[in-house]
Amino acid sequence: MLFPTPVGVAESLIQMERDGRLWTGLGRSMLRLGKGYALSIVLGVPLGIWVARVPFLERAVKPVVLGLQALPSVCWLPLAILWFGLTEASILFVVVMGSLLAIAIATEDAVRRIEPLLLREAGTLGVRGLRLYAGVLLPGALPGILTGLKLGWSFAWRALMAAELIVVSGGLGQLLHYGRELLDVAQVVAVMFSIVAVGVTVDRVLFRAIETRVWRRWGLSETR
Amino acid sequence: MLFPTPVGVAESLIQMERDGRLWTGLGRSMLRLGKGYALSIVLGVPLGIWVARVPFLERAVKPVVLGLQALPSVCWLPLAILWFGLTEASILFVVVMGSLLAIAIATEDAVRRIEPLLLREAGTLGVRGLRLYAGVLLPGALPGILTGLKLGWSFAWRALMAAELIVVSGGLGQLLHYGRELLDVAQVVAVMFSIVAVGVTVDRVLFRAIETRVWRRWGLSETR
Amino acid sequence: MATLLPTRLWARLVPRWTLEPSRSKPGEAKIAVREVEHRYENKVEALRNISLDVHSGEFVCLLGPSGCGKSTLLLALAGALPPTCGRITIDGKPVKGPDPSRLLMFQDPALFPWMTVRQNLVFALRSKVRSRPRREETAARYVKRVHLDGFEGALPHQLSGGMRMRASLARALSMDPSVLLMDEPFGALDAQTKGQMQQLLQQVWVETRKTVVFVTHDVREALVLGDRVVVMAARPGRILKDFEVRLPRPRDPDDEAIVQYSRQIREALRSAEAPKGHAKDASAVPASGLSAGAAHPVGTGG
Amino acid sequence: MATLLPTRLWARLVPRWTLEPSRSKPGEAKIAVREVEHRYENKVEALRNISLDVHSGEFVCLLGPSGCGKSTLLLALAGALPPTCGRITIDGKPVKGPDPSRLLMFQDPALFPWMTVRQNLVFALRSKVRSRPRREETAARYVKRVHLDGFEGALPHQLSGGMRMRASLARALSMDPSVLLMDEPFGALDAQTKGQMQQLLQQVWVETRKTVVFVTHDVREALVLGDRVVVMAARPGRILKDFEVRLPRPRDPDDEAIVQYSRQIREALRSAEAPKGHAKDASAVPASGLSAGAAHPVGTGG
Amino acid sequence: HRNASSTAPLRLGYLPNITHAQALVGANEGTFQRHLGAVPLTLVRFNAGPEAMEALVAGSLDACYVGPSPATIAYVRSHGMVRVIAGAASGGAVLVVRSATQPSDLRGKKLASPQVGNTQDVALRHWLKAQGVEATVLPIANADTLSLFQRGQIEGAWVPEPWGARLVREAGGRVLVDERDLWPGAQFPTTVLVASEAGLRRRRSELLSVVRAHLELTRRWTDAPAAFQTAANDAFQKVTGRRLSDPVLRDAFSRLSPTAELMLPRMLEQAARAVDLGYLPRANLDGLVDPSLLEEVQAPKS
Ligand SMILES: Nc1ncnc2c1ncn2[C@@H]1O[C@H](COP(=O)(O)OP(=O)(O)OP(=O)(O)O)[C@@H](O)[C@H]1O
Ligand SMILES: Nc1ncnc2c1ncn2[C@@H]1O[C@H](COP(=O)(O)OP(=O)(O)OP(=O)(O)O)[C@@H](O)[C@H]1O
Ligand SMILES: [Mg+2]
Ligand SMILES: [Mg+2]
Repeated sequence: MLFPTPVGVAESLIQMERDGRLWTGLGRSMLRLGKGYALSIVLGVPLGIWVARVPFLERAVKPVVLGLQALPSVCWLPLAILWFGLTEASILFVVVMGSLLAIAIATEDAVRRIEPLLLREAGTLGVRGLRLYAGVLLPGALPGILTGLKLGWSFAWRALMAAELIVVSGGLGQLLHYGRELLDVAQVVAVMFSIVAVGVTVDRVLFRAIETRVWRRWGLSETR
Repeated sequence: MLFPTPVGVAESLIQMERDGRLWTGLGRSMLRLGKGYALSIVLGVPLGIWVARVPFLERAVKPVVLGLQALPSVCWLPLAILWFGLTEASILFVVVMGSLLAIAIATEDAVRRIEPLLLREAGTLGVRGLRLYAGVLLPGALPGILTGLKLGWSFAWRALMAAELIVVSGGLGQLLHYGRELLDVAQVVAVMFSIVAVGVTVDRVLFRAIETRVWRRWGLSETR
Repeated sequence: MATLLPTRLWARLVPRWTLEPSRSKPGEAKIAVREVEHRYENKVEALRNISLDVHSGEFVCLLGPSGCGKSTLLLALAGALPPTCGRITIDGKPVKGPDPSRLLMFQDPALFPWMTVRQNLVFALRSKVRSRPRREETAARYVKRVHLDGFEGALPHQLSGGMRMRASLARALSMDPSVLLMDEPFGALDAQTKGQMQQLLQQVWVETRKTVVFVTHDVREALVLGDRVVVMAARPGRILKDFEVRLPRPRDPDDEAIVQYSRQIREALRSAEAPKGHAKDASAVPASGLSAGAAHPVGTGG
Repeated sequence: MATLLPTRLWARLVPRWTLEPSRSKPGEAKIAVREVEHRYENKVEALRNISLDVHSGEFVCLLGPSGCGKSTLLLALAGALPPTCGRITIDGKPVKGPDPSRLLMFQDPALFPWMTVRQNLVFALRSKVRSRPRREETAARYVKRVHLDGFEGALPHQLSGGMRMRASLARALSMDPSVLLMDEPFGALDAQTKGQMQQLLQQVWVETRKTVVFVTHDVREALVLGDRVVVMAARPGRILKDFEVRLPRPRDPDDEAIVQYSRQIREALRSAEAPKGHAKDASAVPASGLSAGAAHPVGTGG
Repeated sequence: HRNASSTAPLRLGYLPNITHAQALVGANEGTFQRHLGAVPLTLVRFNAGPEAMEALVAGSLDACYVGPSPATIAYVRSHGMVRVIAGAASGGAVLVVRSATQPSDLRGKKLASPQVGNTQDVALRHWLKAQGVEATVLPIANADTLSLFQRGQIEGAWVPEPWGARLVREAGGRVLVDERDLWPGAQFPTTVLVASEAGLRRRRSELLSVVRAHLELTRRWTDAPAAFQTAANDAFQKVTGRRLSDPVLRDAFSRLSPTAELMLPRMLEQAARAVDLGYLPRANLDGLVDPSLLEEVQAPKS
């Protein structure tokens, strides 16, 4: 078996940092993730709110969403490739399918959990239409939506890595793949470390910070 | 673009059912999943309990576990292939890495949440050693462990599908891959349906049933 | 003449006071309730044959034991619940659906937790006041009116229960509704805070002279706040008595007159419950301070 | 002679009873507490100079206001907390760490929620009784002793609070500890259940004659249950009085003698608090039924 | 880009294999671009035929060098969205094994083919079936095949050149089957040039230029094989970063011959095999080949 030495891994990391492969790969992956994730949020949050508010959508859309959520998002890849070829669009599609549903489900749940008193109050105060959605439903559901965003992020990240390993076209996944092809176990482990670093940073630093702020502002106990 | 027709998908499904590809693939996938998942439970639950009970392990092991959890499990595949080749072992390894950590983390959390009163009571009653682990810690943490097992299952399932798509060697992932390679969009969608069916069955039927039983026995409210 | 003398002194001079039934007033009523009945799906007859006139600028308290339909009537006035029978008009127009001109307030202040006190007011005002500076100015004015100045920037969860209730009151008042409907707004406050809120509400009402319908099951609260006290009874929910409270403001719950009045009202309530024998489902209703058998009536402002 | 007559009659014959201080008994004490002091890390002097002898088969009640160190002393006896100073021996051996021979019971029954009543007993007995049939038999016996027969198969969450407490008591008794330490075990029960539990405990104790140290701040409870009532005071935690209760069992909390005794104890407690002026941090301690100023002493068994 | 067809680049795909020698050389030396003139050209490399066909069907490619099996599968699955417009190469596929000396030695062994449904995969599975040998066929990328073969994890592989030659030279394999021996006249299509149906409709003139370039390259190969081999190796090095050693190069080209002929009957035979293997439904292949471009270009200029 090929085992990596700590020195080898460090050297490989430095090497990839020096010749820019690490940053190119990282940039490419993060760009894809950013696009796909942003799209998921833009589609998923309104979808979740609508499903929660429109009884017809709940009956028609929710079972589909729940069913598709049971599908590992990487399973969308073959279909995406048939549709879009081995292109950026296929990867994006998989990333979106990975996180969109989780975000929509969490949002729907969060909207349903909004204190009914607040909704009634909004009604008596004459808050309707866009103001109701943007001023009451969205902020009211925000703590729950954040949980969904976190979950969605982790799914999107997983989907991206799987897709990049299969559709080898730039990104950290490709670096990983090439490491394997070249039997370069040090590079494989070095890239894995980079992936862990990204994951931990986003999860512990970015999301933790946002969550803490929201929970404090919303006056929720921080026991989680 | 290639679009599947409902009739085409149904025909493909019937075809695969008839010639046994569906059952062989399903059987192969479930066998792998079963092995990997069982291994994850056998390793993850004790690991979680130990980490929760031994301060040294908490300091030494927990950060590693939390960090690795941020690594999409499919990223283990290149390393696994370098170690075990394109074999069953590689797939199993990825499945285990996918669910082991989630199970261990949930178990640790669940053990920490055990009512301290019960632990003190166990202490005064002279319950120690194996009896403490098997008779108090494990059942006391069981509801939380179940949540972890569910999460672990979903990670294992996702990891398996990704691995089967990359290492094409039997299983539903292979059927999906072949569907794509042969540009057979009906087969791709038919296999996706089968995957959804498995996911929904295990999640909604199997886990729901176990959870309901445990929650009822443990006298916990079923508001989740 | 009575109102010229200080209440306490008057009470001493005339030892036995009795409340008088309300007399119908001239002019068209602001709120007119005509033969309203309401049955819930589960066949509970929450209201039977309710008719009530509330005139502009009146402060009417609905008083009654638990389950007598006070909340049901208030929801009907607010348009949140269409009664199964009868007609409700406000300013001559039939009530259909909720409307910001008829604000409903509950025990729970229902402030938006992610907005500061000021933002809560400003947000509500958005549908009423177009210009932003005027909104800010209005909000500041009403925050001051409920003595919350200095807490404009506080989030609801940083305030005490009483302060939250005051913020909610400020928000309701700032919307300048023509009718204010309040359902036991002080029911969840401790005795001291409750007393302060009653004083504040009196003061604000004297300044603004809104039409208020105020639900309570605290007899003294009703007497301290109301121009009229409408006493209701349960099973079926109906109006028992309609008293006029002619006492000068500000009133004190410990005034001799109020103490005597409350005795009279409690007797009325008791007599309504005692003789009728059909309290079959009495055990299903939580024991109330107003029920005949209770040793210590709760309805004494504490 | 007194004990030959029924208590009630005796109380009527001799209108004024007084409790007498405990006399030291011959023989070696089962539990010997010698000049024990305890300070928590935050410098609170929870116990100062405590010396106490408990003889085998005695039922000693520790009584005192909140914060007087009752729980601290009990934890020290259980070995769950090593006191900063002094010595505690049980059967002559110094107490070191918890041991199933000294069982500690709390308000919370601490039953394992996933086990039935029977399984809870059997599980605890596993470390004591080797043979499985004997375990089952012992468990059944103790379940019966606390009148829970028929509920062996019930899960804790299917039982009422009193029944849970009885199951917990059965489990403790089945372990046959040489000392039973109970920290306000009935503090969370409603008045009626509490009374039943006191009767049950009396009955069980008469049958088994365990050495019991029982903490409470309910004066009547202490008098109904204890052979001795050790009265403690707070700041610093210390023993004030050590009374002997010579009344026949079963005792009733409404016995004239107990009512009189409780008055006497309450006076003792009051005199301990009143003259001393250093109640600076009194407000930090939750008001207790035993504190001098309370209008209605809570310590009347309900 | 529909109306701006003059400026939209023509997208041509190929695989970096020696079997795609015309594409390698043409791409490297700008032959295609020269024939296209002002029309920009985008060259896209794929790892395997099915991928390229996916791109063609998804509309991100206009023409492509590919094996006949993927082309046929794409034609059937997409209901006529691709057409074969010219032949490119014949031969150049071998089964290389580690130790087997006869087909029956492969029973139960693991064999690799480049990808499910590609030309070599169909050939291998058909051959195995015809020989009555049951073996496991794993679709493995050619690069992985080499390393797995070296490590002994697979017994053999049916691969296109130069992989066959590399397995022999670099991994010590033996050629068990040269596919040319299985076809009459040692001729069978290995590489063809396909175009998308949409491309044929909208960009016929540019595709004609591509065919012209293709024919020029084919002629060069036929006329001066040695020089063309070197040119191909230069291109191969540019694409993969690695130069084939001379023996490997010679070996690889020795089994490969250039041809622009369409060989429709052979392609139909290959399609029949794919149907037999369950890769394809039985379908009408009448429109698979579109010889019109070839005819137009080859027609004697008038
Ligand atoms: N949504 C409902 N569905 C069915 N019955 C209801 C509903 N709301 C109230 N009721 C019943 O209608 C009757 C009147 O209820 P209502 O809430 O108006 O009483 P209330 O006077 O406000 O009582 P409380 O003082 O307890 O608030 C009660 O018997 C109650 O049980
Ligand atoms: N873990 C601790 N750390 C610091 N101080 C403590 C701790 N536990 C108790 N104390 C303090 O020690 C004193 C005695 O506490 P203890 O719990 O023994 O009183 P208690 O008589 O049992 O009171 P209660 O009737 O309220 O249970 C109190 O002043 C209390 O605040
Ligand atoms: Mg109400
Ligand atoms: Mg205590």
